[in-house]
Amino acid sequence: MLDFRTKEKIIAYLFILPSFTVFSLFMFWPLLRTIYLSFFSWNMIKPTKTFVGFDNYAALFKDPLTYKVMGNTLAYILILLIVNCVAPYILSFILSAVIKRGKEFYKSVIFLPSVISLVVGSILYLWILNPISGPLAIIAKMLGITLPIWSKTEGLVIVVLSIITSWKIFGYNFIVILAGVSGVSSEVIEAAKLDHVPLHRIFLDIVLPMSSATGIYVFVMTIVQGLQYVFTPIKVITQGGPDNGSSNAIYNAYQEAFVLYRTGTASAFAIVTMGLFVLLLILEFKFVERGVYYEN
Amino acid sequence: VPGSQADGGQSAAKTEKIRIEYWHPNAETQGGQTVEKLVNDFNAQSETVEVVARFNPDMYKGLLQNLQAEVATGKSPAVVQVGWAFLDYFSNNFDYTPPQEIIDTYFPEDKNFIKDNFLPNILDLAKNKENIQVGIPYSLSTPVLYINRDILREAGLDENGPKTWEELVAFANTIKEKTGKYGFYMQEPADNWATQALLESNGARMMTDGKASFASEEGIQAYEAYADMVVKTKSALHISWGEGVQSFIDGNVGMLFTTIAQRANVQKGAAFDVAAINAPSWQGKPKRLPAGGCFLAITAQTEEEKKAAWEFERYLYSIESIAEWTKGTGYVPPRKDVATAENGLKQFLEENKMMAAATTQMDGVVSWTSFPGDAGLQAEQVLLDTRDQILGGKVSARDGLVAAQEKINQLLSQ
Amino acid sequence: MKEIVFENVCKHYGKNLVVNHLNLTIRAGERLILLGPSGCGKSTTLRIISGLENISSGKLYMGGKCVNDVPSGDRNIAMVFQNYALFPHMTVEENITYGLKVHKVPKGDIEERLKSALQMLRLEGLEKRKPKELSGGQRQRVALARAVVKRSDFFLLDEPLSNLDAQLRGHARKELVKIHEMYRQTFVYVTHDQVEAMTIGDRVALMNKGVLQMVDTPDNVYNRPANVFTAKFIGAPAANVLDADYWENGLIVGKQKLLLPEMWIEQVKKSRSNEFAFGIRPEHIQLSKAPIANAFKGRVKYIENYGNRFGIYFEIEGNEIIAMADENDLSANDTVYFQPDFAKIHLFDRSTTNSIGYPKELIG
Amino acid sequence: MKEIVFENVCKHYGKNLVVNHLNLTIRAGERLILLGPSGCGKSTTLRIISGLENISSGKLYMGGKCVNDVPSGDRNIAMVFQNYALFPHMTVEENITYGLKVHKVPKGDIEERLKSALQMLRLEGLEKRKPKELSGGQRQRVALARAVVKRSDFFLLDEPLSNLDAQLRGHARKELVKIHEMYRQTFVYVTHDQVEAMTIGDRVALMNKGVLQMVDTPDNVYNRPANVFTAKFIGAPAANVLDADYWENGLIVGKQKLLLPEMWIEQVKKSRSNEFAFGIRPEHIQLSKAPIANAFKGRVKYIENYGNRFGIYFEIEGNEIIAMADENDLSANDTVYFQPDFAKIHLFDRSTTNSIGYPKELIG
Amino acid sequence: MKIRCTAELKWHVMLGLFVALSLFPIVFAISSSFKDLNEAYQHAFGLIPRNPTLGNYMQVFTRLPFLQITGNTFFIAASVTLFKTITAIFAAYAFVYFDFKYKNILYFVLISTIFIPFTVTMIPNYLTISKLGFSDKLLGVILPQLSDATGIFLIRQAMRTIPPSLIEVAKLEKTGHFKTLKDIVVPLVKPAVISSAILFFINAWNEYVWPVLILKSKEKFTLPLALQLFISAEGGTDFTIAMAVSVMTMIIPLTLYIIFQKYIINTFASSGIKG
Ligand SMILES: Nc1ncnc2c1ncn2[C@@H]1O[C@H](COP(=O)(O)OP(=O)(O)OP(=O)(O)O)[C@@H](O)[C@H]1O
Ligand SMILES: Nc1ncnc2c1ncn2[C@@H]1O[C@H](COP(=O)(O)OP(=O)(O)OP(=O)(O)O)[C@@H](O)[C@H]1O
Ligand SMILES: O=P(O)(O)OC[C@H](O)CO
Ligand SMILES: [Mg+2]
Ligand SMILES: [Mg+2]
Repeated sequence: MLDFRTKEKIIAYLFILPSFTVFSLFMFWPLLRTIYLSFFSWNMIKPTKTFVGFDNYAALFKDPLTYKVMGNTLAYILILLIVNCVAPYILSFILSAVIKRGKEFYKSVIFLPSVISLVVGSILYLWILNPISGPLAIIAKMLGITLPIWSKTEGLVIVVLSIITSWKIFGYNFIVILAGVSGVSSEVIEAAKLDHVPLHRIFLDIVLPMSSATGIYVFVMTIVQGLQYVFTPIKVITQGGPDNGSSNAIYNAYQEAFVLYRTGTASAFAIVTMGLFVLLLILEFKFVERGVYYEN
Repeated sequence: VPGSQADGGQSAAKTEKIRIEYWHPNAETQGGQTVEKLVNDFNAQSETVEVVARFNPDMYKGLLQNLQAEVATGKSPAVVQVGWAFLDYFSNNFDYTPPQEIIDTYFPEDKNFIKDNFLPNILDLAKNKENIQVGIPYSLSTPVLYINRDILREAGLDENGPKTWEELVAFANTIKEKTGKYGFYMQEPADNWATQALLESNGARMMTDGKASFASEEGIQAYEAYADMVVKTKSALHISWGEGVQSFIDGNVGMLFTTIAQRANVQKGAAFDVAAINAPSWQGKPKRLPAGGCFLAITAQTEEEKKAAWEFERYLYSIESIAEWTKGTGYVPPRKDVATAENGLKQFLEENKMMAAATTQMDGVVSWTSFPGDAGLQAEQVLLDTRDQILGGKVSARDGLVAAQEKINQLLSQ
Repeated sequence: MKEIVFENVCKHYGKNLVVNHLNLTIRAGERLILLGPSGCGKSTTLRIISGLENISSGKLYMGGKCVNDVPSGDRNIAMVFQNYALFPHMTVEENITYGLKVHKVPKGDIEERLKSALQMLRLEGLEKRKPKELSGGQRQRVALARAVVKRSDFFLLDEPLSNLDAQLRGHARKELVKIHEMYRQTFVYVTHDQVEAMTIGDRVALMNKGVLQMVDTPDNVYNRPANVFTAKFIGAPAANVLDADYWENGLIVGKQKLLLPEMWIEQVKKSRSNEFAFGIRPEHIQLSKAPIANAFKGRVKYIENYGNRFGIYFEIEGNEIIAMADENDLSANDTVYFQPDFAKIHLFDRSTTNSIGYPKELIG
Repeated sequence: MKEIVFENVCKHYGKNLVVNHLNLTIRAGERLILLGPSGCGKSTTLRIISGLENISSGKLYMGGKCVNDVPSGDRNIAMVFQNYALFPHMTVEENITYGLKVHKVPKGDIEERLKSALQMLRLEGLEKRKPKELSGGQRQRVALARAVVKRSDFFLLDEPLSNLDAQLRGHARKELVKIHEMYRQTFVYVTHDQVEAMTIGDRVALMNKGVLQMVDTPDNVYNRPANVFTAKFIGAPAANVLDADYWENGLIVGKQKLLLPEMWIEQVKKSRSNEFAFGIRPEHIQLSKAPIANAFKGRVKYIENYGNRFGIYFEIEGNEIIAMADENDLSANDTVYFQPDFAKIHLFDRSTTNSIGYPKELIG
Repeated sequence: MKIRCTAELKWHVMLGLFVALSLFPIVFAISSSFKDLNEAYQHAFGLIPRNPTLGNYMQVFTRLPFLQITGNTFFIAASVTLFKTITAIFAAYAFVYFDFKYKNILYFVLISTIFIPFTVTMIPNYLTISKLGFSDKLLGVILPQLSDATGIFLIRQAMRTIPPSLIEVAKLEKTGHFKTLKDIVVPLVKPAVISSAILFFINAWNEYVWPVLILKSKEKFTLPLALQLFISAEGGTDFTIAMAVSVMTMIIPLTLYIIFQKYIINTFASSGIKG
């Protein structure tokens, strides 16, 4: 007879096992391979791989492109965070605490774009936002405004691609956050309302911290998934251009690997990217988690 | 005619046909249906071979990407459609069999098929640096100039369009002044195909003796003329390919310089008086137009498959098939006789005047330069980035090209 | 100024009528105790005052103006929630001072109020704890402290001491009264504790199933209950109420008869009814082992020891009756005689259950 | 069989020692009341028994075997949580029957237990409601019902009636005792209500700051408190305890002296101390307006009316003392004389605060 | 009441504008799918087609085994969703309610995989899938998508907000882990479970890069792949047909969402555990 604590442990491992199995096969193993490849110069098919040690990494850190791409990545992250984390948070608060009528309508409608693929979204927006002849341009023309050619304007291109991506992410993040926000006990909000606490303070001091478990999820996912999502419009619309002005870490790794066929460099880049992200996660665990409120 | 080997092949086929894969990037809008038809017809008439066609999205790059992955697993399709730009990379990295080798081994009756049916300059397009015939040209495209005659007329210009780049610049500027619309758009995909046409027609060369040489005075001058339209007079558009074509089709741009492969798309969508004319030349200089399109390469691994691959190719290169193919895609046929044959394209070409723009400039066709070696693709990317820099007004054409050339040569020498 | 007036207020939850045509004036600065059985609508009434619950119909006035449409934050209310509603992510200290900080009360002032509230509720040393690290009673005290530091016009307390021990409860009760005496807020206090009701309340409002039963001073509610419900609800153990018919100057219970004194006979006659409910509180019953005249005779069923007193349960004509006594020499199955103190009995009309009133001699 | 034994049990939260070397035997089938000030460790003790809290050190035996390593589910416990812990997504009915369904109790049986629990706790009609549609008291009753339907060996109740009105509380209390009498579970009951403690408990265990103070019958805890804390904690209002020095057969309080009867003198001498704390309960004080011999003299400060009784606060030599009376003819500033009933006084050693014991004449 | 109304009106105007903007592309897509190419180019802005045509849809249906493709996509999306949701629930439960060695490290490692760009895993996974013999098989599309920690992450976060006393009640009842999960934990974290499932479904439904690599024959295609058939850089995109395919790509997730919308939104609204 096993004592019950051991039994519990076995059950725990069994519960994790299915996930762990697929992860080992399709995540950890490829990851190890990629790490291995990052030390070679190779194009994926040549019979010989040349071992180059840390050259790929060294080259990366020397290449100004790396910094440009990382800078872009940061810009994407910032915009995505504002549009897809902060904004839906505020919106869910407004819907759950401020507005009385029409909630249901907004809740269901705002989610709709989320179901659409970004390939579709990209094609659509390429048309709609065509600065010469798209619907938006037509309206602008009527108002006497000439739209900038965003797909070729550095900086602006990042903003527009982020908006296209946000169009898809926003609704989903919104309902997830809404779930978190509605999980905040109404009595607690009432207690604050009684104190005549202004809405924005209720939001910042009570709703935000109390729903922060969800908030953290959305925060992390906005960064991670946001960047992966942005990949599609980049690929469909700009291919990283103009002059790498819209490339981000994910797209750049893709470009290195599948456009330029530099497997080693691509691997090294992907590993560095991941390293940065994991660092972010560690920081998140170290600092942000402290402020997160959990019941257990 | 059949030798003992062919016998063996046939008896084997009685029991089961040999299956081979044919990889292509032809979307439904670009010959996908024709591929399907040709493959079905072939399968119906062949007793030995069963071809399975696989569509690869994202054009030749996408195809190569998938091929890369497939080869990594140790497998390979039998016939692949390779874009000209990847000729060098393909021949350097993939295991292929020159078709003549297969013919010589198994199909003595086809011994002269290639020589007889293809012009030498066309065949040369599919030769690599080592002069090996990597595959056989399958489709050819050249850049042509699409014009919106309504706009030209509105601007008081010759509705037959410009003949030279010098005229084109003047046209574009006039259109801008007179109509407020953009005069000109030159395609901006992820390659330098059209740029090559622009520069080389002015006497520059993308490469000389294995080194980049586009930043010659001629090259710079040509590029400057183009860049000035975009940056200075703002009469030309600097925008992504899709948006640019869209803008031409919905009547916001006077002239569009892009591949003949867009013909069907332009023709279907445009609601104005649209025409396609020969690519402009530079005053007094010969045109040099890079060949677009693709060749078919045989990547079959087993002898059986190689044989089957050729059987299939032979079918695809028949006059009827090539005619079918051209109709479905808008490419220029690579094979002799097709244009004039009754069972070929005679009638089709008469009805589709826009095709003439391409078929009548085949004498100017040169191979599409791809930078050699492992760093070739990277070099290509450098030139693309330079394009954005110049057209974005960040650097002058001169500085941009010179810097790019230097950088590319450095890459190539590694 | 700080008066609260309910005018025909109703509150439905779906089909459930939870507050039923409530008409009640809570005077400015008074301490009103809200009493009633569990689920009768007390918390709902408080929540209506605080504006956290909308009124289904009727009007609510506070400080003279109709506040039906005034949001809760503008009503200047401090409230202790029955389930505390502490901010789980804030420490005790933060919970208590949060409202003050939002309103930019000067730092020193906050410090001081915090300190006195912590002291008053014996929460010193727990300042840095989160609610989940507190015991039930400690949480309740934090909730109370949070309301106490706020100096508002209206003070609503929903069973604020239910999880405290008797000593602490007594102490807190006194402190609350002190605070009230100082600031004279309008106090509405829900409690189940009779002692609390009697000691804190200027007046007591008693509800049942959403209907207001009686509003009066603790003394009157106790001694002059307006109806059977009030009589039975106030006082622990509950008042005994037995069916009794009036017949020839006396009350008939089962087969026994008790002659009424003159003053009651008059009162009974005024009521024009013969069917009554006869009420008497356990502490107003004197039992005797020896037979006495004009008394009911019963049999002891069992006895409960309350530490300082005894509850004696006995039976008369099928009715179980309880009497309280400081001393006890009875045991089960003893025969007892019981003569009520006629100055302390209550008579209710059996059909309306309303009191028939008291002889003027008693009211004096 | 169903005995619970604590052997030197300690429980820390971080540095906080919440249960301090607890040694306690809860007899099989008895009803033990756990009393103590808010935050003293009562809930923690219950949670230790239930196995929801790990013991930091010491051993816990249930039914004769050490259960330190037995998971909660195997301890056969029914428990009412202080904060109810109702499943918010289940209806009242589902909440109550969930455990039974898990254990595949036959359908009919479940029905029946549900019905009787609903009836006992007056929850009929609320079966289909979700917890958030219930009043505070109703939620508490559901929590109680959920534990009641479970027929387990151990029954732990953490202030199960704190949010109920007196009538309902009295009723529920009786029903609980009935159930216990039927099934004889080992009952551990946390309450703040003295009446509850006295009526329900076979024995009372009193804790303070994690330390067990006294375990004995309600009667002894009330009448023979083991220490000052017990004396002061039990009884409401609290027992009066004043510093008193023994000197020449009497107790000196301030400048006044009270002669002790012989039996107490003997007891005092046995204790070998001269410095005492002198305890007397409010209800054991008889006040007289007229001077009497061998009495303390004091001054009335104020009077509280508890409905059925009066609390009279007066002062003797700087000590505030409260006396309970059924009737009252005193008013503030009156001079009163107070002679304790010597059979009801308590003497504690002032340094240890422990009782010096009682004269054998009183123990009888 | 009036004051509140106007204050609210302001919000409604803003929200209305926002909703209109975010819905415009969808309406635009639907409208374009009923236009002919010419009209799409010349009157892009006209939301109501002048000459509505079903031509685009007919083309799609004649050119592709569309039902089959839709079926494939659904099968893949449903399998991925089911597997991921269920395993995530179990894993999250283990991480919240059990104590075991290396728990935090294990969790951290699993969660870190969220940060692995798909480009890293693409080729090695392709090799694995080929070795397993799953290329050009739906299973080959499904398998690698199963390794996704986002569900574990979200559901674990949600589980951590359940008041511990509820689980304690179950513990006392000796409810057993499966039952506790099913009866108590899952109902209480339903919003998180549903959000993960929605996310999984939508992502698997729209997944494009991976199926492109795995699927070769048209009968095995998924909808996003079918869409690619009408998009070509060189031949130009057949915009109206692409829009018809797009609309058909959206249709199932949209319908599913509209059918379950009430349920989903209600779940979210009523999630107040402590409410
Ligand atoms: N997680 C924790 N961390 C630190 N201290 C805690 C924690 N939980 C409880 N305590 C402290 O332990 C002590 C005992 O708590 P417990 O809940 O047992 O008290 P209690 O006797 O039930 O009180 P009450 O009557 O107020 O419910 C309290 O002082 C409390 O503050
Ligand atoms: N959301 C709801 N839906 C339906 N009925 C409700 C709802 N909330 C409360 N009720 C009912 O309204 C009645 C009044 O509730 P309220 O909370 O005011 O009672 P209370 O007097 O405070 O009781 P307690 O002393 O038990 O706290 C109760 O019977 C309760 O069941
Ligand atoms: O003619 P195509 O279709 O091969 O295209 C040629 C070049 O790729 C266009 O950039
Ligand atoms: Mg209540
Ligand atoms: Mg407790």
